[in-house]
Amino acid sequence: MSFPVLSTIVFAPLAGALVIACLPAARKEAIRWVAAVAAGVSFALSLWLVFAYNQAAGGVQFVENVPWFPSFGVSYHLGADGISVVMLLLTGIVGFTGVFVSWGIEERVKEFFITLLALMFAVSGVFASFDLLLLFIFFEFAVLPKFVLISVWGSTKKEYAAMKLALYLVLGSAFTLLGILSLYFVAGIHSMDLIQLANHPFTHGQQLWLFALVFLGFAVQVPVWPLHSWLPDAHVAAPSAGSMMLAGVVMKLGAYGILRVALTLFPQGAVYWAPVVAVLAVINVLYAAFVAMGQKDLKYLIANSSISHMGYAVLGIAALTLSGLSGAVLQMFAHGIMAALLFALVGMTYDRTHTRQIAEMGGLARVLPVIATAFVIAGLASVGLPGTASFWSEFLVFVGSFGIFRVLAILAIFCIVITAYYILKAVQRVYFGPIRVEKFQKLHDARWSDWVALSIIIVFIVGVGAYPSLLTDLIQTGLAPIMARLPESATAATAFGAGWLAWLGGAR
Amino acid sequence: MSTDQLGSLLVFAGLAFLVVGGGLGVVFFRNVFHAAVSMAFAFLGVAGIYFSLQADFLGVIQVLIYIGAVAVIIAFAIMLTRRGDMAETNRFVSPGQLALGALTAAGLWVALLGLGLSQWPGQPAQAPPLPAGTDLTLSLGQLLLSQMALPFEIAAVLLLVALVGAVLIAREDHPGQGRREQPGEVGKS
Amino acid sequence: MVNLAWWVVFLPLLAFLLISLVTRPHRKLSGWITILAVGASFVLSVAILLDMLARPGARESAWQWLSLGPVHVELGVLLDPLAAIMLVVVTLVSLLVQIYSTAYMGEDPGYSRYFAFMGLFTFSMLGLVVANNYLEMYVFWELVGLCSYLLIGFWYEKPSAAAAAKKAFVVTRFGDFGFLLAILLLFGHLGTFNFGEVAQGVADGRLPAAAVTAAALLVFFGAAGKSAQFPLHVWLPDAMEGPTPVSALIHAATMVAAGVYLVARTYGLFVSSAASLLVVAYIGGFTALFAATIAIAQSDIKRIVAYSTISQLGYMMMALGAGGFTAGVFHLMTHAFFKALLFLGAGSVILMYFHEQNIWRMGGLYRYMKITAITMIVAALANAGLFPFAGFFSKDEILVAVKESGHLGLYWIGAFTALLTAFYMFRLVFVVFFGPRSEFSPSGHEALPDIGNPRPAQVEAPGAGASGEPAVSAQARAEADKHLHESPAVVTLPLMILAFLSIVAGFWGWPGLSHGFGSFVFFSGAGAGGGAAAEAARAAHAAAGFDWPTVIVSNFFVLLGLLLAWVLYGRRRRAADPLAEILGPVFTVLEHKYYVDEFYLWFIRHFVDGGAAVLAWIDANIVNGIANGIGALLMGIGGLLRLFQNGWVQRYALIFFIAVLVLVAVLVYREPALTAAIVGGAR
Amino acid sequence: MVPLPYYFALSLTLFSIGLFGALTKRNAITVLMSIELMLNAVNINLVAFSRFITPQALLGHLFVIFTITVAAAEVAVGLALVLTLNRHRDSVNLQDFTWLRG
Repeated sequence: MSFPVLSTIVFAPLAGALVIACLPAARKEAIRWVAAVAAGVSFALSLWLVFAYNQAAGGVQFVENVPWFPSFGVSYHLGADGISVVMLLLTGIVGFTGVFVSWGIEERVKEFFITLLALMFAVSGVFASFDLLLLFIFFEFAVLPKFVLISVWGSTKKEYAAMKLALYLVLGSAFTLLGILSLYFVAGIHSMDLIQLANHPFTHGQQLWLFALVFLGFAVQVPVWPLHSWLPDAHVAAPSAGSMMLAGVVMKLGAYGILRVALTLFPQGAVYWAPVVAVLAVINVLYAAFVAMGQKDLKYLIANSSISHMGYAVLGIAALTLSGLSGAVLQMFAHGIMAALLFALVGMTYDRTHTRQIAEMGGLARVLPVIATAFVIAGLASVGLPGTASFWSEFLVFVGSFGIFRVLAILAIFCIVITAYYILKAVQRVYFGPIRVEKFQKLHDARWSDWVALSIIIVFIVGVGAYPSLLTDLIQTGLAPIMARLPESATAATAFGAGWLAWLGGAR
Repeated sequence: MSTDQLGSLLVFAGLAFLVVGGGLGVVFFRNVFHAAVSMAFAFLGVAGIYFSLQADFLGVIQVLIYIGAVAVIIAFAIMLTRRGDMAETNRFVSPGQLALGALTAAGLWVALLGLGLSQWPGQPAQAPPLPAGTDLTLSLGQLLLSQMALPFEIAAVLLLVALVGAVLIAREDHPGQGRREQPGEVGKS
Repeated sequence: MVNLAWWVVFLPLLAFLLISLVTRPHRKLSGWITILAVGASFVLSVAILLDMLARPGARESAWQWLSLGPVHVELGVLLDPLAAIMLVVVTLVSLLVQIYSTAYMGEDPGYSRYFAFMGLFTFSMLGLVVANNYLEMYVFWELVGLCSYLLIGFWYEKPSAAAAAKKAFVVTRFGDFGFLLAILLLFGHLGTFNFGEVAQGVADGRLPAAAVTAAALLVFFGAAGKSAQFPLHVWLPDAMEGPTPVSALIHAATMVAAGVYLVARTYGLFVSSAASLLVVAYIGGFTALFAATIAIAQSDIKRIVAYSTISQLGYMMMALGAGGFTAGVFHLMTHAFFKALLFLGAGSVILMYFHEQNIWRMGGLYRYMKITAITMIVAALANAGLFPFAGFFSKDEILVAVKESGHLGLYWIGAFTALLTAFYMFRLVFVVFFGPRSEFSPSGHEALPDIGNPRPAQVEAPGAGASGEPAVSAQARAEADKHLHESPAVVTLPLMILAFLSIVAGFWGWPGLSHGFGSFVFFSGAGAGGGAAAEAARAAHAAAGFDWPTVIVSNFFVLLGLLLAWVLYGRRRRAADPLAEILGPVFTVLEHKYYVDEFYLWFIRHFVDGGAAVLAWIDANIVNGIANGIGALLMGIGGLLRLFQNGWVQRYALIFFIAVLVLVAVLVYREPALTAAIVGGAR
Repeated sequence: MVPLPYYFALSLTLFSIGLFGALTKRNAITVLMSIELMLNAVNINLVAFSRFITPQALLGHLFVIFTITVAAAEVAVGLALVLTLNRHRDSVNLQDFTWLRG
């Protein structure tokens, strides 16, 4: 087996964390550089993976399969298909820039970077694992560093937010575990391997409730509408690097899980529940957009806008068409880097002005030109302007879902106007206009570490925006097996859906 | 009923009266010292019961240990913790707990009495006569040192441990214990 | 020749990247980079136009941008007479505005940032013009919206500019929402984005009639957003917060014309659904009249011209709606020249007159700014549509097209709007350039409060100006006049070029001219084919020459409007608006722009922000509340259990023995056999 | 020798009295005494059943001996505890010793 790329990508951050553990706490600079190197290795390799992935062959490549619990059929099975490659790239970017954004952290630097790298390790583990239990273990392991990050280095109501996050996510993973175990026993093929399970013919009835169970489990993570109230508190309370990882990558675990587990194993279940998922997605989009508009705190606004954008991804998944699904995956990537950029910028603004209330800030563009320009770019990316990655993802989702859920798609599309309204209102209130508060006159602009983080993300946002097929071809190969297993009547989502569900979903 | 049956009934009644009276005394005497004395009489009654069951060795042990040792220790304890007016020392807890306690005890008594008096198969009406010349103490001693040697040794160890433990606990200066707490301080240590 | 077009489009982008990444600190250099880039684009565009004139016809080249299953997105160039004309117009006006801006933005700290954005804008506009498919046009459509946002909010420190930028972006975005829906609808049915293929599909009837009308109306909805048609016109007057050259380029000549260009480019859709044509015509007509009425009651020089733009765009839409494809496009071209001239002229006045924008603080400036004055008079005449000027030919064509299409109501609305146009144009000219100097003219550079249209009654009292402002003493005014002088050559040169074009451009559309505009730009029926019927109609129309009744009617109305303006303002003695008395309350309604803005603000504050606040409250209290509620509930149960653990040994013993009692009761009374077995089991 | 149920009844009565005392007395020493009564009640039962049902086996007697041993040990430790607590809390009232509460 050639050089174990995936294991390196996954375990590089962990190795970095261990090295940091050995360093004395006083040597802050050394700790930061070790963290940067560890995240850098993972990022560089994930970038290399994008080009090394043989698109013609498609399917799962770079496979590393070592039996772990033979009695249960559980194996340490790492692999990467089109979707995993894109997600690993996302983790690499957000992780690497996350380290640089937290260059200014002063208290308990050593533990901070160990936790951050542990989170990065757990998340990249989820994206690279093709064994159900391994995926779940990484998924569960991710909750721990999140809790620590928020409760120790957090800000407003951090204990409350950390506890709420932990409870919600554990609730979610309880359902997921229930789903995984039941599907393991229902399948009875004595193996947790995703690929084998995918080929196993689950009956129609089984697929219905199994899909619901697994979807519910992962939906808490996405978050889908009724289960979302942990996210705004957690993101606001987390330190900037923490909320970058949270918004940038951790939210995508849920959507990735739905795609990788629920959709791959239970296509008929997906078709049956598609209208319900679509309705939830659109509620997600509109509800969160309106709530975001009513927020006074900049970070709450962005957290809610993240929920709204993830609503698009879920809508894409619910459409079950190739463009819908690839739009969903691209939206996961595009929103990931954009949300990371937005949270990084809010973090930087907060470090300087020590306030996040929109009303208290004004006219920062003259004092913080670099941060203001980056924020305008990020804001326009979140509005989904062409030339940014999110335009293509949202467009593909619209094309995918317009055909199937006509009414819902129109509502979702209308939301681009609302998003434009509240994002630009925030940009105008915070960065433009005269400086209202005297002490904001002399703020120092972005440091070199901020520059590195901002420029990397902006390069990716504009790069993918200008030439999206770099990623969409990858995603397309990743989706091929899933699309193949979707019953051809997938586009006729109403075939299985109950009557009123279809009506609600707006039959073609 | 034959005269000796009547006789043994009378003896049993007397002993029972002694035992129950002593028990009630423990509970109802206001002065804890009087309670201790009535407890001693109860033990005496129990010893009598043993003798009436031809378990003479046990009777002697009962008198020796319970009345001789236990009652005496309790008396010492009472003397050591004596405070002011003795009459008020043996009061009941809050009426709620009192009622509940009484109810439980009575309930238990009623439930088990029904069980006890009911006829269960194989209940001997009359106590089988002991074969002549059976020396209870001898057979007990043999049993103790043969089959039951292990429990016997363990009992010895137990007594030793209890002895040392009691001394350690009751020692005057506890290293690292800090000051005495006033009655008001509940659970603040 | 087609790949020349790639260069035309990407040169300004190169300028943008070069400036923003490299030459940002060097002001002069950045300015010249953009001017050179746009100049080169202009030269190439002229070459393309000449080539197109030589051998007219559509030429297309495309490059695969994104292909994903059924979705194929191309980045392509489509050159046809319409595009060629627009290329030249955009690059020419952009070039002149860039040159003009070197003086206007001379001492502005954001100089290089300004030229970078100008480069980006020109790139997006040219991309929009040459786009060969719906999605590519949508991409550039949004980029143009972005540039307008950046440039309107250029002076981002001014709160009004920042708000105007946001308003412009959100309103046009609202229009883009409709445009995107149209694209999705068309793609859903026809599976392609390409203009040609869509037109072909529509012609072959693969699109059901309802869908055609829906698509057409949605496209028009997008166009209305960008071209500020009623009811989405509110953002354009506020867009005047941006620098004047920005208004000249973006909000007069190019970007706002994009909506009309879009309707022209997708004319196949509109032609095949009569209902949509009707809607376009009547909304266009109404907007023309509506905006003209507002324009006569405005006091800010730039806002008068802005409303005039909305009115002229209404004309173009009316023309396209009435089937006058050539007329609409021709008016688009001529309008670009004289409207840009009007804005640049206004900019020159503002620049030299202490950055004052209220016409009632000016007056009698002719003596100081002869060139600006003359060029603006030419522009006013062209805009009004007097005979030899460009405006006449294009507006006349529109009125003829409207008459031929049988919408007589619209015809008279058009004619009456021509009167209003002449009236407000010359109201501006007379008040600004002729008559006595205003009593409220500024003496220094300090910002003066906006006095709107001072009423004659207010000015009646001697010495007291509107809003109690003391009239400026003659001596102070004389001293201030010494500062007044004509703008530098860099400003007046573009003015003169545009004035020349405003006169000459019209002649190209001379009816009956053999190689006239009509023979070059026309709607060649369904798709590339060019139906025979359309051919015959066009030939007949070209040969007919002038439609004398329309010429007489339109010129009569223009002269009448001019006369009225001269009567009211030519001979005025005080800086006060007599119209306010004549129209009374109607005037104040016009001055407040029919309170449309106030209605929108009220609607947004109540329903949008209000809804958001309610939802935010719901989210914080109910959804969160439930989560916290469950938490509190569990805590409560925990608290209850604690009661049993209060540390009393006897309490524990009591509970213990109650349990024993229950156990015994159950055993003894419910299971006699069991108890017998337990008790009896000793042997 | 009265029949077995009599002994059982006596033992039960003594046990109940002991239980009542243990549950309701405020004074720790009285509680200890009540516990002693309960133990004695059990012993009576053991001896009585052993005498009536298995006169030869003497198991009951053995049990009683061990119970007595344990009881003695228990009293010793119990009283030591009471003394220490009394020294700390200056009272013998069980309700004052509530450190171990939830």
